[in-house]
Amino acid sequence: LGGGGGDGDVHFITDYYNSQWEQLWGELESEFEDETDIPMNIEEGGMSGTQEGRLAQLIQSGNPPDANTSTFDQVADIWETGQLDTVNDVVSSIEEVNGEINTNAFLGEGDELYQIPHGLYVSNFQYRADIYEQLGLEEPKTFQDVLDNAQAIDEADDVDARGYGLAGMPTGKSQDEFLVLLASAGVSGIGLRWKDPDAREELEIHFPEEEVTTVLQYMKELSQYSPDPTSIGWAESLSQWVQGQYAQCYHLNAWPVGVTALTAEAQDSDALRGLAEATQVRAYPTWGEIDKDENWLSAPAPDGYHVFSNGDRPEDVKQWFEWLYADSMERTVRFYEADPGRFLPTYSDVIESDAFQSQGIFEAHPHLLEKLQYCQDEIWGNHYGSVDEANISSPESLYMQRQWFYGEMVNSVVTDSMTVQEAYEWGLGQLEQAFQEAQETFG
Amino acid sequence: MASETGESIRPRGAYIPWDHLPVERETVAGVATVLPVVVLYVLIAVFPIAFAFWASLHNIHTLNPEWKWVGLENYREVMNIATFWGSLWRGIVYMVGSTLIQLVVGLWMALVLNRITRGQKLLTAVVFTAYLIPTIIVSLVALRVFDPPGGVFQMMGAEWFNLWSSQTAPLGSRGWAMRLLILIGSWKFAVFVTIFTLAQLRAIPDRFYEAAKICGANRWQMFRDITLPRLMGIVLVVVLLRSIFMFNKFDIIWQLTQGGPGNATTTLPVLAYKTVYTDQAYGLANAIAVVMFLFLLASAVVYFKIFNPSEEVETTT
Amino acid sequence: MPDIEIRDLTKVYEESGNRIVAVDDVDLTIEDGEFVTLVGPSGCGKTTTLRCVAGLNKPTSGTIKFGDRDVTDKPVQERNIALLFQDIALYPHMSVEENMAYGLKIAGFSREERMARVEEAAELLQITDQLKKMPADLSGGQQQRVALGRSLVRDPEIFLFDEPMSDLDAKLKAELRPVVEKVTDEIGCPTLYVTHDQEEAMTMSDRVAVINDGKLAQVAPPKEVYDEPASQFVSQFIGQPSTQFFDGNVRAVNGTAELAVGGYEYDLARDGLEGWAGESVRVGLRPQYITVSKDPAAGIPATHLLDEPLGDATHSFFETEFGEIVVVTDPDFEGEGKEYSLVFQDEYIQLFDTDSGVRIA
Amino acid sequence: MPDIEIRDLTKVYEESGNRIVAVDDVDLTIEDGEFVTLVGPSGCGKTTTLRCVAGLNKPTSGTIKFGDRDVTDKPVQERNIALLFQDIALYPHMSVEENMAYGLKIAGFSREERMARVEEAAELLQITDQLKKMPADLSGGQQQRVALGRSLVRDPEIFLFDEPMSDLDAKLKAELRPVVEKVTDEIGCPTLYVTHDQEEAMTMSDRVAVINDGKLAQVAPPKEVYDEPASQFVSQFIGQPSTQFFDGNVRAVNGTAELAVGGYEYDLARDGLEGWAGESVRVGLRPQYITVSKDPAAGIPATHLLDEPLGDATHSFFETEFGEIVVVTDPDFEGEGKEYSLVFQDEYIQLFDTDSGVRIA
Amino acid sequence: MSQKEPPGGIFGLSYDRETGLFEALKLVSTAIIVLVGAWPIYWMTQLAFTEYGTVENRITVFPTPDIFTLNNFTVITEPEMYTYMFNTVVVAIGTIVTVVIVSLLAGYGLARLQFPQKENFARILLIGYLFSPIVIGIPLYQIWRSIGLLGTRVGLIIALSAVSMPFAVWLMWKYIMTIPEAHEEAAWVDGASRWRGFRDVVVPQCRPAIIAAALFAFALAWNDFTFAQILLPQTDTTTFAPGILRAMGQAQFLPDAYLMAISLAMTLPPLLFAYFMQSYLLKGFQVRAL
Ligand SMILES: Nc1ncnc2c1ncn2[C@@H]1O[C@H](COP(=O)(O)OP(=O)(O)OP(=O)(O)O)[C@@H](O)[C@H]1O
Ligand SMILES: Nc1ncnc2c1ncn2[C@@H]1O[C@H](COP(=O)(O)OP(=O)(O)OP(=O)(O)O)[C@@H](O)[C@H]1O
Ligand SMILES: [Mg+2]
Ligand SMILES: [Mg+2]
Repeated sequence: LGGGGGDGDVHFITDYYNSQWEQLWGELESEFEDETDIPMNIEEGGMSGTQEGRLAQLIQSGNPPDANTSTFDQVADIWETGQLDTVNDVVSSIEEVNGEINTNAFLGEGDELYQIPHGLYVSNFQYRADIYEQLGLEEPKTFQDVLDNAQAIDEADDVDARGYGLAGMPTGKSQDEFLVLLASAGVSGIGLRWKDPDAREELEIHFPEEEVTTVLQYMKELSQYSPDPTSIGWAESLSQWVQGQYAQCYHLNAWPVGVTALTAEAQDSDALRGLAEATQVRAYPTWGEIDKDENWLSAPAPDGYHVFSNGDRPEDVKQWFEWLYADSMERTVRFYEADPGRFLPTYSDVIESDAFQSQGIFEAHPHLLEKLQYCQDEIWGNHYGSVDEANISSPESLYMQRQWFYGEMVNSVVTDSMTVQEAYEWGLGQLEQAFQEAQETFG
Repeated sequence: MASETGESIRPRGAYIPWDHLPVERETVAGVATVLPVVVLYVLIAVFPIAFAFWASLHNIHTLNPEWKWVGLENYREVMNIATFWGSLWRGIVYMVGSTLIQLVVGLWMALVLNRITRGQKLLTAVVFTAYLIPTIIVSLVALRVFDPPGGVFQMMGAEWFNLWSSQTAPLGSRGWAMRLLILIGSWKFAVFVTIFTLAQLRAIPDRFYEAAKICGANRWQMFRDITLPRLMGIVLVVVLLRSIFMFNKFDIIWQLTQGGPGNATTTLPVLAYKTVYTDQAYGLANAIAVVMFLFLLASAVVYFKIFNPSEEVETTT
Repeated sequence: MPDIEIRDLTKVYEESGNRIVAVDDVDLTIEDGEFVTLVGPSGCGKTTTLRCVAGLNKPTSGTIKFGDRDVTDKPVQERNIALLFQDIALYPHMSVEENMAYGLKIAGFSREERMARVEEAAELLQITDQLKKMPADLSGGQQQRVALGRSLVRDPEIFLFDEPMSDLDAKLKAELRPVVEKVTDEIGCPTLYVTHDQEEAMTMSDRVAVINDGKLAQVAPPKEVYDEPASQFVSQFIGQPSTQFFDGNVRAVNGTAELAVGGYEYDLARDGLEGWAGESVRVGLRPQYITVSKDPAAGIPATHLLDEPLGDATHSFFETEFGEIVVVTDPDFEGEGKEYSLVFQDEYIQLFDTDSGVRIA
Repeated sequence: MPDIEIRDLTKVYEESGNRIVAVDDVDLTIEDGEFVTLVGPSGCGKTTTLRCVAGLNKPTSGTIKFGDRDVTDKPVQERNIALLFQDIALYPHMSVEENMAYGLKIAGFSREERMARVEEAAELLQITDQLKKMPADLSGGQQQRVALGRSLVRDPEIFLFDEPMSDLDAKLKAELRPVVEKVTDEIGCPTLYVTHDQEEAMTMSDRVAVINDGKLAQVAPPKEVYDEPASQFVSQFIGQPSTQFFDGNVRAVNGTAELAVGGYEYDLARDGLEGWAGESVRVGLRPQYITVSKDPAAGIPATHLLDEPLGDATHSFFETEFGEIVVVTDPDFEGEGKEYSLVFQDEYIQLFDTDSGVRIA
Repeated sequence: MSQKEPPGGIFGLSYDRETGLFEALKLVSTAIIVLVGAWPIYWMTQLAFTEYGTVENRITVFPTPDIFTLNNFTVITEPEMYTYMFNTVVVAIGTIVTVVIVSLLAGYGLARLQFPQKENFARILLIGYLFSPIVIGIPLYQIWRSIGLLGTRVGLIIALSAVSMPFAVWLMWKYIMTIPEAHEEAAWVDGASRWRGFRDVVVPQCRPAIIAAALFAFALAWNDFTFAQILLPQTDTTTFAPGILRAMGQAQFLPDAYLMAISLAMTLPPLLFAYFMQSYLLKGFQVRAL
């Protein structure tokens, strides 16, 4: 039976969890336990929104887990209160096997690393090439094009799919989508910027009304062509994509392609194979006048493991991660195989390795590998980090990212709870309040 | 096992100092029988409630184990949260609306089920099932039928009754979300009223109706003068229970709308939940919970003062 | 006020394939102001008959008329009857007063009039100080008084009772009987009173209708039913302790009929015995009319079993060749298990057909 | 088997501050094999006394001994009694057979023995063909037979009954009485039988204990209680219809006492009247001993009210200066509301103290 | 006294016509109840037998042969789904048993034994219902962890039992009061101890109340989401409601038709329960508890 925060074993909460992951974890767990006698307790935490609840429960009851997975911003305040342990040793041994970490995103302060990165999330635009072809649509270059395409798809009688899948659940994907759209529109998503871009010492609020309201207005218009946005989050968007419910959306890496491809193989469905092939990935269009060099996306979001310093067995859990990643490239690759298309490996040698490229799923769907490479080379390469001062990685900015009011703004707008203007003002208020808190905590 | 102490006769020969205890043997046995209940109750109610109250006096960041004492600060903040009063109001709307519908529909179903002669058993079973199936299933079915693609109610509302456009998701629309929540909740929970009132209806002897018929009473008069008064006691109790349950209802709202769209279906339990997990303010959330509890307690006391269901129940036995 | 005419009333219950003939072709007329008691053993169809008259059950065939009005198909509300149940159907949620006024309220009487009538009835029934109480606070006897009152105020055309006293004890019954008589007299309408207690039937009725197995066995005034029962069943059912039965033979001796019972012969000067010479008959005699003789040869030999002294008389049980026989002996009699003989007072002997049970003489 | 000795039994209920003295210093011995009936009006403490004997209630003071064994503080399980309740306490979820065998099962008898004993008892009680039924399918009388059987099989030391027949109708009661007597005879243990029905008390008991308001009023054999009641209460309570009462005066005339009632004088040759000259007394006379005279001047003037013909006798009600008086008249009597007079058979006159109700003569 | 005309039925109809109207109303009502009450269950059933792709895109009212499929039910055979359902059954049975035993005992004590403050005790029990279940999550988590019940089905059973308890105890208390004490006393007279009398005489007669309490506990256990979510964090012990939600959250592909199929499977036990137990159940609830 193992208690949730079971005492004694190494308690590890992760949202890397679907049926493949589950099987993989099971195998690795018993292998590891056989080799080291360290009992593992791997718990499925649920995606963002759910996992926080679980973590809160554990932390409040004085029994934090030994490790969990998430993006760094989601654990910013845990880190700030000194509950995380450094993982420099683990990372360096992993780097020896898998190559250097290829991100400069915030993973800790100074030389201290607090995350064992697993993968990167690159934000982009996905669309159904088959529908585009059917309706004779062009690949969008601007927000307006996306909107026009959405309208055209939505209004086409012989297409079942809706024009766009806009996330409007108050937490989760909607927040990400909003921040990315803002960045694509040429402002820092979280509403902060350096007071002095050169000194990079102090942040200030920068939430320009015009840009923000325009993006909100854009999202509101998109929502007209979307299935009920309030029911769309990360999981729903994937499931609905597989079911062909919309023709365009914002997403990460080649995740929809991967899920569709996996399902197609599981069900041996040619229709789904076709859908996977037809799913195209492009950088998210920008705000028309602004070219891609003005895109404020600074770095893909790194996702990985955090070790709790006040957990029961921090050393054992580090050994576990070392065993997982620093053992061999083959073992490392298995993680990406479990959830193909979701992550871009953070370690520079992985994606080019034979082990990686010869995964079964890529043999069946070369398209998927292609898209991943495209994300890395083209989108990350050309659309991220173009604006130097967009890089505001700092504890404060991390703290701000884990506020949910951005998503709430989108939600309010698409549900007509607030006008665009009201939502902006409300959001600005929240921003000011949260930023003040952030400064108090981290300043 | 506590029941062993329920034995009242002494095993012959064995010496048990029953008669030398300062309390009556029966008292000991009586207390022993309720001991398991007390233990459970302390675990599940007393301790958590005390904990919640204690927590409400602290400022607690959800992901931080350190508690900062702030006294009644949280309570002041509760009163000042913009969404508190709105949520309280929506909670009352939800509670009153769904309790009323449940009462009327539940009573009506009980009356019909009590009178139909053919297929009574099967229909009763089907009706009861609504109460017994997991809430999550009700939510899943509701989500399905109100979903624009392939949702039959969505389609009917759009095409037959023109309530919304064919692309609208009613559960995601400000105008409809609360109404639908009330209806869906009522579908499931009206049966609670039915079960209780049907049981009472079955217990009303025919002779009362016959006596009234002899006096020349018509059906309405019989309902008004016999059925209704006989049901009054149980109805008062059921209304009280349902109101409390509906006011505290969280799961079905969370599953269907997560309090949205916007805050359109955010009631106090949803607000408390969001305060914990979205706003990360655990202390504040507990203050909300305590306020809810006090609100219910006060309402229940007033209710008892006005209606006194227990007395009503006793006199009509 | 009208009389009640029940013609060829038959009621058949169909229950899971079974046909139960609860009432079988009953004919009965109750004159205006007459008090008729329907008496019979449990399950004989009394309640069913009464419920058909009330309109609570629908007859399978036959008609029921109140005066000239054929009410067979009329709903109960249109019959203007009063009905008292065995399980007193007072509304537990209304006070005594409200209970009594309920019928008037339905009929649309004003508050004052209701109060006035209730007051009047309460006085008649001596329950004036109970008016404000709830039924649960009253004793069984008081509750039946209230139920009576409820019927009384409505001034019904027909009064029906279904064993209203069967849940009361003997003392209360004796007390309530005169009250019922007073009330029905007061209203003066035809009354049908159902009971299985022959004492009630005897003491209250103008006529007694004895019913057995759905069929009327005899309808006659109480004394006639007691003295001249039409059948063995009636004889046995009416009277306490009940008629004792023996097997006998009719013999023609010297042109008159003679009855032989267990070796003893009784000379009966009765009409109607002519055709019965040589036949077996059932001989019935009330225990009051059997004498116990210490001389074991004086009559039917009997072994004493048991005495039940009642103070003013004793019921003594004897074992005889005809089975156990009860005799009413005098208060001081103590049998002490000895041998006696039973002597018949022959003018009280009743004779019945052995098969059909019909009275012969 | 032992006798039952009840000594100074007192039971006080404390209820919300009230002290209710339910049983007040009762002394009673029931010999082995004796059948004693405890009779009295509702609420007089009969059940309480019996429950103390059974061990279901704890006496406030006093002792109860079964033979030499002081059982006052023993729990009911250790008393080896049989007890029949008013609300027939058959276990509704067990068949008749299981009901009867339950006590034996508790006592650890083998299955065969249980069956054998149950079989035997069932035969005695004539319920052999009911053994497989459930209690709900039986009539009240049959249920009490089963309850009797349940007690019978256990062969108890003491037999207690609490109004076992009060829910049955008169016919069934009469039928069941001999059965109860047979069973208690069979077991032969001391029996305490509680009832409020004086007829049961009279017919079944070896001795009757009349209790009123928690105190024993008289303990004596039935005939004595009937003929020589120790108090007005006993006289009134025992006998049906009950003793009629009048107000009278004792006068000393020529050295003997004379009784004056409503202008008529009766010459009573009784002992014990000496000291009562000039005092008011209560005069009691059973209705059987009052004669109705057509001559309005022959006795106490009386207006006829109502007749209740019973077949072998009639109860006639008269209005007199002493209130309503019931007289037992002959079966053919019909008063028709005329004027009569009531004549006393003076040898049966009972005199009581007006205040205390104690018998004077 | 004046004789009034017998007044008429509702709306001045004659009594016969009133009866006719009433019958018609009853018929209409029955139809509505069938439609509204049975409809969602029917809908769920028919969707469960329809190909999932069709379910998402079109409205079908009956799984005609061209769209009929049993494939949706394969979801039940998936190990975790199967585990969730199994756990739910275990928890439901455990809760029922615990609730029945504990409430029988307490109900008996309240009904038959004298001890101080017992009425107030029963009243205070009900106050527990005033507190919203979502709030007691974290404290409960801690209590359970410290007594080692966290993540065990037993732990959830105890929590759910505690929640059903106040109601069940009241029900049992009032019901036992309707059983004549004489039955038990007869058993004592027969030599049975109090415990034996309770077991042999009281318990069997409480069947309707037991079933009513069991139903209440069942509804709670079968329904429960909040407690299971908190107290059973592990996939292998969790129950259906949180399990299915977890599956929906993690699943990158879980069509509604699958959900309907598994929902149908979870609906059958209550339906059977309701069909076969309803008469006892109604009898149990006849006690005017509370
Ligand atoms: N609703 C019914 N359905 C089927 N059979 C019935 C129904 N009511 C009565 N009976 C049967 O009809 C017969 C006569 O019943 P009824 O109630 O008239 O008898 P009763 O003389 O009133 O008896 P009691 O003295 O017990 O009240 C009985 O055999 C009874 O079982
Ligand atoms: N448990 C009790 N608590 C308080 N008072 C009681 C209790 N039981 C009986 N009494 C009171 O004690 C008195 C005697 O009651 P008991 O039951 O012995 O009378 P009873 O002679 O058996 O009457 P009945 O003929 O009605 O059965 C009554 O006044 C009654 O109200
Ligand atoms: Mg009847
Ligand atoms: Mg009593």
